[in-house]
Amino acid sequence: MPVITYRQALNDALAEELERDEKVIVMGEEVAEYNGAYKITEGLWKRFGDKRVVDTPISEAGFIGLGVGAAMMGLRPVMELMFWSFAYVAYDQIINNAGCVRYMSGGLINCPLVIRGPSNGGTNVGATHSHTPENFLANTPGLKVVCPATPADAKGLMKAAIRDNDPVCFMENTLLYGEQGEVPEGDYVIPIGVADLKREGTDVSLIAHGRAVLTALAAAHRLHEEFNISAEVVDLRSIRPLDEETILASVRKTHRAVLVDENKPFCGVSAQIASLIQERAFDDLDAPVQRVCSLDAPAIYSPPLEALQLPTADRIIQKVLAIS
Amino acid sequence: MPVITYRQALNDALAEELERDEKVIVMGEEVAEYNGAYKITEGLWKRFGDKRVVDTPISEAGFIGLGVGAAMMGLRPVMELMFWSFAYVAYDQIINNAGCVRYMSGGLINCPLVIRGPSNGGTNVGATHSHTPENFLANTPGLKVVCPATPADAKGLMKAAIRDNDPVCFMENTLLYGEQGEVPEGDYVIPIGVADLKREGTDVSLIAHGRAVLTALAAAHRLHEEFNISAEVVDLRSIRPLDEETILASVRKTHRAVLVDENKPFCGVSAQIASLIQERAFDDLDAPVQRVCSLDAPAIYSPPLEALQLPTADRIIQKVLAIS
Amino acid sequence: MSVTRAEKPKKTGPHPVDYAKAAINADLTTKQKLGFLADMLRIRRFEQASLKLYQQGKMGGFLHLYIGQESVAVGTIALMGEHDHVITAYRDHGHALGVGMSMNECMAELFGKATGCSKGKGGSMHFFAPDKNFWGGHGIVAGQTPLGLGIAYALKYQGLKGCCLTFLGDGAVNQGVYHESLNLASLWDIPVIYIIENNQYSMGTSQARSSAIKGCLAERAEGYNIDWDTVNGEDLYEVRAKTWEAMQRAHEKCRPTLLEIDTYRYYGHSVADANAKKYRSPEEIEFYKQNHDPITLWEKRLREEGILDDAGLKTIDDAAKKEAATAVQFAEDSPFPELEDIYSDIYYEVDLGTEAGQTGRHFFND
Amino acid sequence: MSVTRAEKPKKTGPHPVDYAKAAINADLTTKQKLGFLADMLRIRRFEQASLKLYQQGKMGGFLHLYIGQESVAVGTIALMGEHDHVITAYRDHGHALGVGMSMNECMAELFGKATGCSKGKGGSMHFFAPDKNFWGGHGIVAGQTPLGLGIAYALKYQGLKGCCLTFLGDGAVNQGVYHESLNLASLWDIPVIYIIENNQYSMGTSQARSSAIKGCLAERAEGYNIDWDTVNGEDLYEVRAKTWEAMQRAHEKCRPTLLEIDTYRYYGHSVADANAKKYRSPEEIEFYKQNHDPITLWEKRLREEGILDDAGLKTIDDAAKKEAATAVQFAEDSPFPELEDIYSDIYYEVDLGTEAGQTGRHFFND
Ligand SMILES: Cc1ncc(C[n+]2csc(CCOP(=O)(O)OP(=O)(O)O)c2C)c(N)n1
Ligand SMILES: Cc1ncc(C[n+]2csc(CCOP(=O)(O)OP(=O)(O)O)c2C)c(N)n1
Ligand SMILES: [Mg+2]
Ligand SMILES: [Mg+2]
Repeated sequence: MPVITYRQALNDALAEELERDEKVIVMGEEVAEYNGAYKITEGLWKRFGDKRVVDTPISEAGFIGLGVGAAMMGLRPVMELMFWSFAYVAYDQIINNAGCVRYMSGGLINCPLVIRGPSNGGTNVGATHSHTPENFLANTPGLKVVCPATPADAKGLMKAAIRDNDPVCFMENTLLYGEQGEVPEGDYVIPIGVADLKREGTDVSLIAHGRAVLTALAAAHRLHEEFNISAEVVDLRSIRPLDEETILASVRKTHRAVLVDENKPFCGVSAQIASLIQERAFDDLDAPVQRVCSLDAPAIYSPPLEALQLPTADRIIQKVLAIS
Repeated sequence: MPVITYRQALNDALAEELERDEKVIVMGEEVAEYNGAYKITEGLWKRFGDKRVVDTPISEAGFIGLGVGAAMMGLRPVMELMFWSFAYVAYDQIINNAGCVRYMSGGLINCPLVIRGPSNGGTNVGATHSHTPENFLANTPGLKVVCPATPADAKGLMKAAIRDNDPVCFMENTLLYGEQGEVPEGDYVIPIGVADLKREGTDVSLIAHGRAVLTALAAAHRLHEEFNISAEVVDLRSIRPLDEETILASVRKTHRAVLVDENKPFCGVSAQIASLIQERAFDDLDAPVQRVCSLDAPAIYSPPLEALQLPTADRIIQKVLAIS
Repeated sequence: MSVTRAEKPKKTGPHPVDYAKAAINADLTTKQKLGFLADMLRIRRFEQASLKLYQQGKMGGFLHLYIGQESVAVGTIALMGEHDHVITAYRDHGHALGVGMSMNECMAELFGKATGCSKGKGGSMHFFAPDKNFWGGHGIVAGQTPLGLGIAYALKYQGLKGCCLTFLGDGAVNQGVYHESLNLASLWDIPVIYIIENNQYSMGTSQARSSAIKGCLAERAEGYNIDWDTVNGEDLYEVRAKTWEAMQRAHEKCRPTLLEIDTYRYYGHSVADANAKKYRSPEEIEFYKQNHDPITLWEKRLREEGILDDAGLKTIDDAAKKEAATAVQFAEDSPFPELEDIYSDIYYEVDLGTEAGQTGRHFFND
Repeated sequence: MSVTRAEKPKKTGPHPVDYAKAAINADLTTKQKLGFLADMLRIRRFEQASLKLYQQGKMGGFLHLYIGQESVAVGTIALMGEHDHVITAYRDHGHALGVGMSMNECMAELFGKATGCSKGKGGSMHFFAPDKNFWGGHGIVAGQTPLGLGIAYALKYQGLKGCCLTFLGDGAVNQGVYHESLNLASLWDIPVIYIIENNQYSMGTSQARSSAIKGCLAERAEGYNIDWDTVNGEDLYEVRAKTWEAMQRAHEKCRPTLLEIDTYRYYGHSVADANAKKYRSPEEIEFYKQNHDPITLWEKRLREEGILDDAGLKTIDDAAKKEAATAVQFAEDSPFPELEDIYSDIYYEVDLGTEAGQTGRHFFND
C-alpha cells in the first residue's frame, strides 16, 4: 500500500469524488487559487476549474448557508472552514439549517453537505482559533460528526462523508496533516459509525478520537515497555453515529477504561463515553472510567505550555497506573 | 414570605439592581417599550428610562458584542436573548469575546456581563426555537452558567449574576415564568455555584437543573406515594461553577442516582454529572447512574408529542425502578 | 418614540405608472385575474379559520398571521415558472398557499397532525413543499437568506434559467447573514431575488427604531452593486410588474435584485402578541384596513375592469371558506404522530434504512 | 482572475488638498513630526526583529506583519486623547506600539513569556493595554467590530467626549456582525469610528474577488446613513486630517464615521503564508515599496520641510533598532509561564479569590 500523508489522503479523496460526481463542489476561503490555507485542496482548482472549486469571501454564515441551500437542491457541497473555530460565526446555519431542516420539513428535504476543516489546539494560535466543537455538534441529532486520526481513515471517511446524504461535520487536525500512513488504493470508503481497534490489549482500554488516538498509541507503547501493561486503543473515528458496541466490547474485555479527548472536559465527548460505559458495562468495570482531556482553560498561546495543555502520554500513563 | 411568580422574581431582581447600581443596563429585543416578549422587563423602561433599558434591532451578534465591549469598559449590561436559541447567531461573540477575552489579555480585562433569556423546549415552537445550550456554554472556561428552577432561586441568582464580575449565561424557562413560590424579601442574593437540596431522601438521588427539577420533584412525590421509595432531589442551580460536593454527598448517601436533564443526551449536562459520579463515587454506587434526557431528536412541534419528548415523571420513575 | 404611521399614509394618488399596462399584466386573462383574487382570499380565509382554532387551543406555539399582506405572496409567486423557487421566514402561510399547497396539509400541520405538510414536526413556522419549489418556512430571523442564495446557486450551477424569491421582513435586514448573502449574490452573479416585506414593524419595533437608513431599506443594495426597487404592495399589478423585472434580470443575466415591498399586517406579530394594539394605534390599523386592504383594492379594480360583480365575488369567497372549513375538519379528524415518529426524519440514511443508516448508534436514548 | 494591482498604481499626482495645511497638522511641532517618524520606525524595526526570531523558531502560531501599513496606525492613534480608545484585529503590533506599549512586553508576548503583555497567553494576535486605551488584538475576522461599538457606547453612557477607533481589514467587511454594528452605530448615535485598512488583499484574495461594491468599500456606509471617506494611507497628513474630522464628529455629535484607508502590506498574510508572492506579483510588491512606502514618504516630506537630515534619521532609527534588540534580549531572558498559570486569568472572581470565586468547582480537571 502506498504511504501518503493525511493531507494527501484528503486531497485524493476530494479529487476522486469531484471526478466521480459532478454534483460535488468544493468551496471555502482560499481553497481554489491559493490551494487552501493548509493545502488540503492543492491542485483541485487547476484541475477542476472555477465552477467546481470556489473561493469565498470571509462570510462563513453566508457561504455555509449557501451550501445548505444548494445541498437541499441536490448539489453535494464540501465546504471548508479554514478552522472549525470559525464555525461559531456560522453556528446558526450549521445547527438550525443543516441540522434541523430535514426534521422540520417532515423528511421532505435532505442535506448532503460536508463541512470540513481542522479542529484542534496545539498550534499556538490562541483561544479563539483552537476550538474543538465535535461534542457540541454531535449533540445535535441531524448532524453526523467524524474525526479521522490516520491517513487511511481520513481518505475512507471523507469519501463516505461526501456520499452520505446527511450533513457531515468532518473534523481534521492541522497537527495530523503531515502524518504519514498506508492508504489502500482504489475506491477506499470506510463506513461512518464504525470504530477501529488501533491496538489490541487486555489490561485497559484507551478510547480516543482524532489526534488523541496517536497520543493514546504512544502511551500504550510506553505502558507496555515500561510497565508491562497491555493497553488496547479504540479509535472512535466517528462521534455520531457512535460505535458503542466496539467501545463496550473492549471495556468488557479489559475492565478498565481511560478516555483520551482533546475537548475541554466539561461535557466533552469523553463525558458521554464515560456515561455510556458506566451505564452499560457497570458490572464489568474494575475501576472508575478515567478521562484525560485538554486542561480546562482557554487554549494558552505560550508554546511550551500549550504542549502540556493537550492530553499527553504522561497524563494517560498516570491515569492508567492510578486504576491498575 | 411573599409568594410571587418566577417572572416577577426576575423583574424584581432587575429593578433592584438597576436601582442599586447605575452601571447596570438592560438591553435586548423588545425589552423596553414592549415590556419584554415574555414580560420579564415589564415596567422597567417606564421606570428607568431610555438610557437604562434599551430596545435593540434584531442583531444579536451586534448587540451582544456591544455588551461585551461595554462590559470591558466597566458597564454591567444585562442582555436579553428573546430565546437562548438565538445565541447561535451570536455564538462567536459569546464564546470568543465574552468567554476568552480575559484569558487572552492575561487578566487585564474582565467582562461583567449577564446574558439572559429562556432556554427550553416544551412550548411547541419547533426545533430552531427550543435549544438548551447550557452544556455547550458550560464547556467554555471563562463563562458561568446558571439555571434557576424556582422564583426564589431566580431572584437570588439573578442578583448574584449581575454583581458577578465575570460573564454569566443565565438560563430561564418560559414554562417556569408563571410558576409561583416564596421569595425572601430584601436584598436576597444566592451565591453562584451552590446546589440546593430541594427534597431530602435516602434511596435514590434525582439530580436536575432548571425545569427538570420540578419534574424530578413530581417523580419523587409519586415514588414516595406509589412505591415507598425515598428520593432526594438535588437542584444544581448553577452548571458552571458546579457544586460537585453536594452531588457526591447525596450519592454517597443514597448509592443510586438518576439524572434528569432537558438537554439532548449526547454530551448533555447529565453526561458530565454521570462521568463525575462514577469517577468520584464509584465504590458508593449500587447501580449505574441513569439519565433521563429529552428524547434525542430535534424538538418536535406536535404538542402532545413534544410533551413526551421532554423528561417526564413517568420516565424518571421507570429509571428509578430499574435500578432499585 | 414610535412614529404613528397613520399620520403618514402611503401615497394613494394616481400612480405615475399604470402597472396594469406593464407587459406581464397586459395579457392577463380574466380567469387569471380572478384567480389572484381567489388566491388572496384562500390565504385570508385559511388564516381566519386558523386564528379561531388557535384561540380554541387546538394548536401550540406561535401563529404569525399574514392577513393584510396577501398581495405580496400572490403577486410574486404567481409569476413563478418551472425553475423558479421560493423560501421565506416564519410568516409563511401566504407563500405556502400561494405555491398551491392544499389547505388540508397546512391546517393539519398547525394542529400538529401526522397528515400535516411536515408531519406535525414543523408547525406554523415550518411549512414546506419542495415539489412545488417551496423551501419553507424558517424560524430564525434572516436564517433563510443564505439558503435562498444556495437554491439560486444550484439553479445556475445546473444551467437552469430560474431564480429564488427569498422573502424577509423589515426587521430581518439587520441580521448580518443577510448582508453576507447580498455580497455573495452580487459577487457571484446569483439569480436570487430578495424581497423585503416591509410591514413597518418587527414585533413591536417600528422600522425607524430598528434600521438606520438614508431613504429606504432596499437602498442598502447600492453598497453591493445590486439593483433594487421599492414597490407599493397594495397594488397587485405593481407587485407583479416589478417582480417580473427582477425575475427577468435573474433569468437573463443571473443578477440579483433587492425589492422592498410596502405592506401591512393587521394582527399582532403573532396571535400571542398581547401588545398588538399598543405599539401602533387602533386608528392606524383601521386606517390601513379601510384604505389599503390589498384584497379590497384588487376586488375594486376587477369591478372597475368590469370582470367582477357581487355574485362572482361570493362564489370565489365561498369556495375559499369552504376549503378552509374542510381543512379544519380534515385536521380535526387526522391522527397525531406516534411516539416512534419522533425518531424519523432526522437522518435520510436512517429513514431509508441504507447501510450508512445502520452503522453505529444514531440516537442516544435507550 | 486576480487583478494585478501594480498595473493600477494609486494616484500619485499632486493632492487636490494639501493636508499638511489642515488645522490638525498646521500646528504640529518639529518634535511631533519627528515623533511620528520614530513611531513608524519603532513598528518596522520591532517587526523586522520579530520576523527574524520567528524564522528561528522562537515563536509559535501566526505572525501577521504590519510592515508597509505603519502610517495608518501612527497617523490615527497619535490623535487620541484621554477618552479615545482603540481596538483592532490580529494584525495588531502597529496599534499596540502606537499607543505606547513597550517593545519588551510585546516581544515577550511573541515569545510566549510570562512577562508578555498578555502573560504569554495571547500571542501575536492578542496584545492588550487597557491602561493605554488599547483593547486588543482579536483573531476572529470582524469579531472586534461590535466590541468597538460597545466601548464607544460606554463612553457616551458615561458622558465622556471620546470615541473608539475600530480597525478592520478589507476582507472583514463581508462578515455580518460588522454590518450589524454599522446599523447600531448609526441608529444609536455611537461615537465609533470604523477604519478599514484596505491593503487590497485578505490572505490571497484580492478585494475584487471578495467584495461586490459600486465605488469603494466605505460607500456601504451610505446604506446606514453614516458619514464616510476614503483616505490615501501613505500620506500621514491626510490620515491625520481625515481621522481628526471623524473624531470631531464623534466627540461633538456622537456620530459614527467609516473611513477606508488605502495601504499595502509587504509580507505575506502571515509569515507562514507560502503564497505571499503568488497571488500578487513580486513586481507589484516592489512597486509599492519603491513608490508608496509610508516611512520613506514621510521621511522625504520632513526633509523637504527641512527638519530632517541623514544624521537625524540615523539617531531615530538607531533608537528604534536598539529598543528592538533590547526587547529581544528581554524576551529571551524572561521565564515562561508556570504550569499552574494555565488556570489563572480565566475568572476575575477566582483570580481575586473573592467569595464568588470560591463557591463551586470552576475547573474540571483533577
Ligand atoms: C435571530 C432571531 N432573533 C429574534 C427572533 C424573534 N423574532 C421572531 S420574528 C421577530 C420580528 C421580525 O420582524 P420582521 O423581520 O419585520 O418580520 P415580520 O414579523 O414583520 O413579518 C423577532 C424579533 C428570531 N426568531 N430570530
Ligand atoms: C471568521 C474568520 N474567518 C476566517 C479567518 C481566517 N483569516 C484570518 S485573517 C484572514 C484575512 C483577513 O483579511 P483582511 O480583513 O483584509 O485583513 P488583513 O489580513 O489584510 O489585515 C482570514 C481569512 C478568521 N480569523 N476568522
Ligand atoms: Mg416586519
Ligand atoms: Mg486586507
